[in-house]
Amino acid sequence: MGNDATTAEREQVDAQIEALFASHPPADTPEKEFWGAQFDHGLAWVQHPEGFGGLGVSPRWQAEVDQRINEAGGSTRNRYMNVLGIGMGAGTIMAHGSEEHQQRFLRPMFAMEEIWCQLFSEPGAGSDLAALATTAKQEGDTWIVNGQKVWTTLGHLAKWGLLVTRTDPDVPKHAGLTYFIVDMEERGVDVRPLYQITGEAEFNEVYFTDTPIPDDMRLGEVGGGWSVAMTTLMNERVAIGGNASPRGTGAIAGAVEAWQKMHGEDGDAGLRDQLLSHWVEAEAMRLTAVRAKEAAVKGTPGPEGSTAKLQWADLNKAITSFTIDLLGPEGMTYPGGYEFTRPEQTANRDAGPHKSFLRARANSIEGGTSEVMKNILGERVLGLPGEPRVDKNIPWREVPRS
Amino acid sequence: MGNDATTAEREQVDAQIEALFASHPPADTPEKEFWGAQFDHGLAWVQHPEGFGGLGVSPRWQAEVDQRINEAGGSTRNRYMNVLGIGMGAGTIMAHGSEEHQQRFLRPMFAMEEIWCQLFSEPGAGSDLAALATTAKQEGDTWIVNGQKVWTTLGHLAKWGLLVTRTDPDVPKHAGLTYFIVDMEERGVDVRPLYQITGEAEFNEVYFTDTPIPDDMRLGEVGGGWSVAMTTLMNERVAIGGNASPRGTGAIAGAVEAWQKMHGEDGDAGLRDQLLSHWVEAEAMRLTAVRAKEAAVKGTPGPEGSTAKLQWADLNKAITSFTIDLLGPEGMTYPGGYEFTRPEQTANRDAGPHKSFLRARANSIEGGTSEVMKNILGERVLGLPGEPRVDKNIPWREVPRS
Amino acid sequence: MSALTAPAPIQPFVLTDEQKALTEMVRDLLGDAASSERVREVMLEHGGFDQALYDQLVQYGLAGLTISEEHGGAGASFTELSIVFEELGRRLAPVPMLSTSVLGTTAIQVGATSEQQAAWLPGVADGSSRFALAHLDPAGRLDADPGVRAMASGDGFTLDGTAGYVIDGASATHLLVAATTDDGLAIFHLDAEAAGIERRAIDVLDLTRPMATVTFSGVEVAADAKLGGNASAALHAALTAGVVMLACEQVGGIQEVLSRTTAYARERVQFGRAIGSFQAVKHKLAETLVASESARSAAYHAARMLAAHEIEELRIAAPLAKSYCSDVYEKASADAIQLHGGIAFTWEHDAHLFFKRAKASKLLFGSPKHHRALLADVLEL
Amino acid sequence: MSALTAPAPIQPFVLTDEQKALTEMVRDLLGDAASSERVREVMLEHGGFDQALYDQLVQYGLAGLTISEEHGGAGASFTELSIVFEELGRRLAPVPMLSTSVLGTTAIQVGATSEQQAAWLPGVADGSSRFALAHLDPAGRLDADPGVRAMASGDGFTLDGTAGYVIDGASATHLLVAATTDDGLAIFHLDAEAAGIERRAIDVLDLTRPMATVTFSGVEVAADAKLGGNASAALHAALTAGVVMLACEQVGGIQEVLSRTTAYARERVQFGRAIGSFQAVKHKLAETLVASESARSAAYHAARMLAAHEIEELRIAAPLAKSYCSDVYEKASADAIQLHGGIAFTWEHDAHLFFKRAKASKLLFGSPKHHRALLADVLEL
Repeated sequence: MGNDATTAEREQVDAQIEALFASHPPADTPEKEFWGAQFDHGLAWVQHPEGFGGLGVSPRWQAEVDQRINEAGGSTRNRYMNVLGIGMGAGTIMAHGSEEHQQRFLRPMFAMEEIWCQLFSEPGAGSDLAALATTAKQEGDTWIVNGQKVWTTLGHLAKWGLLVTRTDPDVPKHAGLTYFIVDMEERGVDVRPLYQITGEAEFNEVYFTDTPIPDDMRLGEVGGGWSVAMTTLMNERVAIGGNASPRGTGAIAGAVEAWQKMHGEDGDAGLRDQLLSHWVEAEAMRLTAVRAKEAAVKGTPGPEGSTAKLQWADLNKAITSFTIDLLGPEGMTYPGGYEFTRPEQTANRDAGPHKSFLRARANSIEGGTSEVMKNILGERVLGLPGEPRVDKNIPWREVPRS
Repeated sequence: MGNDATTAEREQVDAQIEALFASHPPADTPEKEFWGAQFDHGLAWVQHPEGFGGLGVSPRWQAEVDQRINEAGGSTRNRYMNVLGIGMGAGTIMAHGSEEHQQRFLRPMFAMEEIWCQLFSEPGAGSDLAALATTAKQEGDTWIVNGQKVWTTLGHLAKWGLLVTRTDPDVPKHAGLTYFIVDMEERGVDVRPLYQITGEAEFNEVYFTDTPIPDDMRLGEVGGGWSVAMTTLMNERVAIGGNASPRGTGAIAGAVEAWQKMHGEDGDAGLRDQLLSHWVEAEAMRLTAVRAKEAAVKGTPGPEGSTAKLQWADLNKAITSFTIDLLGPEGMTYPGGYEFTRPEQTANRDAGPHKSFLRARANSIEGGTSEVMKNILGERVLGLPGEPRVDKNIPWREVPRS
Repeated sequence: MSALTAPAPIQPFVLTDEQKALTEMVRDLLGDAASSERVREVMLEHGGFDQALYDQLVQYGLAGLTISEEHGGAGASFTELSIVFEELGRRLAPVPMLSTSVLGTTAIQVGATSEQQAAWLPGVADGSSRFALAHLDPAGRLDADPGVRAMASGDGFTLDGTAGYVIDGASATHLLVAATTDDGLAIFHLDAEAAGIERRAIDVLDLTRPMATVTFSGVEVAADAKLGGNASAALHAALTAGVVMLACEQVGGIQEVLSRTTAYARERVQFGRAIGSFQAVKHKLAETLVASESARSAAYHAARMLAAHEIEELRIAAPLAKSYCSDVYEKASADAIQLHGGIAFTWEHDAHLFFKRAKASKLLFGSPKHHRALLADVLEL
Repeated sequence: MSALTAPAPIQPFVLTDEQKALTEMVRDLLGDAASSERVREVMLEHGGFDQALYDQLVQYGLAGLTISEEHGGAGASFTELSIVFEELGRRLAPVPMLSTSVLGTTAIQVGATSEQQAAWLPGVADGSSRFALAHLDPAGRLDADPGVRAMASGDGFTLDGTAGYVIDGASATHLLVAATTDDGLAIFHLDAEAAGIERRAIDVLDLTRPMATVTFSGVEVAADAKLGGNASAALHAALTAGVVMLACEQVGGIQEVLSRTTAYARERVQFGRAIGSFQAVKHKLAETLVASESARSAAYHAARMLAAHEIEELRIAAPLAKSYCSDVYEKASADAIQLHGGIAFTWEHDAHLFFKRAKASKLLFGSPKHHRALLADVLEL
């Protein structure tokens, strides 16, 4: 991108920020009202076209927009409190939805008037998402859905769900999928908490029993659900791994705190070197996110998003575990005990070292296991050949499953 | 094994040791003469039947025999100076050879009158040994061999080679192999040094051009070479990994020495902890070898041998590399420089830390890569299923190769 | 030391037929009595103490396994007890064996007079006494003085202070309290319900091994509650035995997570194949197999040295076993979660129970790094 | 400091078109001139100094890239030089750029008077001078005094002692010698052929980066051979630049072993499949890819901070880059051998050249652990 274009974009973004701040002072406007106005000024997803929450500029300006809002006393917490919508759903709807979908869903999503959830994984379809078995059968203009989904973050709060179903079991598995937006308040939708190793139920299981979905809530073609789902997942992996937060924040902050509390004075040199190894890797990863953001020129993330997701997951696990070790005997405790609660937002941002340690175990599983991430990087970035596939060219019905 | 049987075996072994020492005092008998007498007393491979260098007892007595010989001033260095024969060939000949083979080869092998080498790997057949392309074509009672082998330890000194060839390219690859003993002094055998990253040529390449082998030098059936080769490899992996040497010997001794030389006084606690981690793993591995030896009741090693080989390879690499780090700036040197020499025995036992560091890089490749070892352990010990195979049920001729 | 079972000769690694029978017996017992459902019920509703299971262990003579026959025990060695601990570790059985049959029993065997032993040990064997060893300060620091101080008072002593991280502290019938006196370290044998004692359960990571903070406020004890022998030696022996038995327990846990994960990898199908056919899964399990064999060797070796009273060799064998088995268990149980995928992140699946046991037992009695430092001192490195 | 190129503004990570052109130019140049055959010939037969290639680099203005135009240089920044080093690292090019264009040039730019700079820097730019920095004691200890002592003698000084691990010490035309004087540290500019200097090549692990031990026996130097500025500042600046450019060189090496191994994994067939289709191979390469991206970020960041004279940030960025890139390169190059299998263990294959470069460069200028300790001090951890 040449310098002139960059300058023009900066001016455009600055002008909108100033206009937004003038009409809706961030510190003094109710959150939802502010986010609505932010959308209207094209500052929700700057890379979206005008009228769809964006300005049609490079996505790298978004970080600056959000920073300015925060500095002015406004909130950007909608981004993680409605992360399945704002972080993943929006990109999917822009890429695959009709203009009606875009007009109907994006603004209430961004303003947190409607919460979104994602209905992909099933007990028998984890890494192998395309093996999913939840069916949708067409009856006139309506689809009737039956099946079970798992790992549904925010399922109990959501108004809308991003749903992938099997509409044709007689073709190879990737070809028989169709993607819908489902109304979570529709009949036959049963959301149950799924308790996890922290004692919390951050996720849900969702059961569908003869749940109807109008055909106009379909994203993409019938049988074209796989590529729509891929768009969502690529956005998810970027959302999980790729944030360029300030130096020293995140898991490493917990480790540094534990170090200073337990070992500040006479810290063992071996532990210090381990701490620094983690610090170094966290900082190198952070710099990579900064670099990726600078290099980003288009809106749809590619397989590179898997790099950050993979590295972040393994590092977060390692650092939170090391932090428990730093705590020594206190590492054997679980302060407050296991309470079987259902938190109201996705990641509890100040969970303390013990809960963070347990929660991190899922990092290398959720949003694509580290094993799957490595396959993607190996095949789609490095160009290595895939494995011999026994499930690709036969009808889904005939593929072995567990 | 009950106690009575154990006692009887011990007495039998003791009696033979005493008889051997009486007739051939270990310290005063020329080595080859002593080893020949050792064979005659059934103390070469105690698990072999009488008359074939053994006493038909549990192999676990062998360690004691060798220890007694060493304590009495005798040498057991034939075991590593002719390791391809004594360590791997003998077991293969016992399992698959005719009695003529056993009578002809075992005693001169053990007495170091004839050196042996192994001719398995080829440039296009490394991990995938069964892909080998060296051909043997039958002409009457003779087989005519053409092709190239690599990684032939002692090839330039050997009288006999253990050779696997392809005798039928029109059947699946494992089914078309035949195993021979080849006379390395026969016509058409060309042995060339293969220089390695240490500057030495411990290995050779061996080229066969119309080399004849009499059919009575075949081990096993025509087309049955794979299972004979497996016997050799299982013996090899045990020979590589499974020795229960004294505590603190091997690679860890080098690390301890470097530690004491460079860091003895004010050693960094982080480095010390790393040193101890290595020490601990080396000792745990050693104890496993002791345990395996105690548990051994039969002579033919199974896939468990892969455990020791795998662990030893990775640990040896890690420790020798860590040792270089301990040396600090001296780690940037290569004392004596790279000399392009051809050592007269397999592993140079006192190579110093720098050469040991480089030499260790092959540990996880030679005798089966660590990746292949993990497949074996996963499939044959843990019972996990194999991968889909694209090369198993089609003629060797049609399998893609590089 | 009279009541310590006589040193066994150093045993080979290969189990005897009797030892194999013991393995089978304990495995059968726990198979029914320490099911996942039962363990979960005990950890959530009974404070992590399974009275019914413990009664069974007592009946089978396992609680007093290393207690001499004259005191009602089985007179067996730590080699046999190591077999029991491996099986307990496989099932995460929530019973006070580590606190009572290892720490408490050994402390008394080494540090108490003959009379005291005769008075206190039979209760372990018959199940009426369950000990907890209170020897750490409230922060659990290994190198600090105990958190309790004992002042001479009349014929006896008055105890004040707080002990932290007392294993099974809340459910024990008796406490063995390490305290600082004017004459140095002493250990006292107390009724856990004595006046002035407050026991507060700690919120623990691993609910299958409960711990408590125990506070002593002017607790009066008689003179003969003080162990008559060398308190430091008793404490050291108890903790050495604890470290070694813990390593054996870890070996059981390692074996269990390896077995369960291997079974899952054989059965779970993704992409039309059992996931165990993928190298990413297969190789991780193969690595765990290799490490598990070495962990077993290290733990067995230490248990046999303990049984044979090989004190010098134990200075190497015990920290070797504890550091190595802890690291292997942590990695194996973490890998088990990863290889099971999402299902292992749920509360209902057992993977987290092993993972938490692994992490907490890694930190119990000192971290692997701590034990490697002990080893470095012994090896003069 | 007058001749240090003026600070560049902090540059974004994305290369400018000019910088991309520089990358292409250097890559093309080295593609022909630093082939594997040529590198091997130079390392075995010419003491690791490729005069012909270096002449070409000089002609293209790369030797004097960061030297100001008034002294005959290109007046570019370390950002540009980092691009050159990445390419040099990809080819293991045996040229004295690190010693001359980084260590020597920076030491003079920071520590010499204007007159001295005018006298000494043009020779770098025109290729007539090649520097080697002799600042370590014979054992190469980072925290020790230099191995050389300079005594005032008449109008000048007499140098005695030995300097160890002098990069390109045997082939340099001039030595920059750090020595202890009665007034503290000083740096002297000497003709490498001066009487009393003995240069002995060290048997090095990495033959593509020659080093020498240099002994000074009563070497007489004139007063104006002593750099007129702050010697400590000059040495620190030179070594900081050295560390950062080395990290960039390592990034080139990482990229190269990743590319070559990936290519091999695509082509090499075993079991009827390209080995890159096996997860054991694929996942290792994916891990290297991830690490290589972070290594690149760390090195680029440090180079840009160096170019912008961001001294405070460099205290973090330089040790960060050196420690991280060193570790990644070591692992990537070791993996490259493993993934190539036996062929990579042969002398003929290039894998060992990268592996040796990785190990030796890891230890050069201090180990990763050393740099993490520096970082810990800056971060007050």
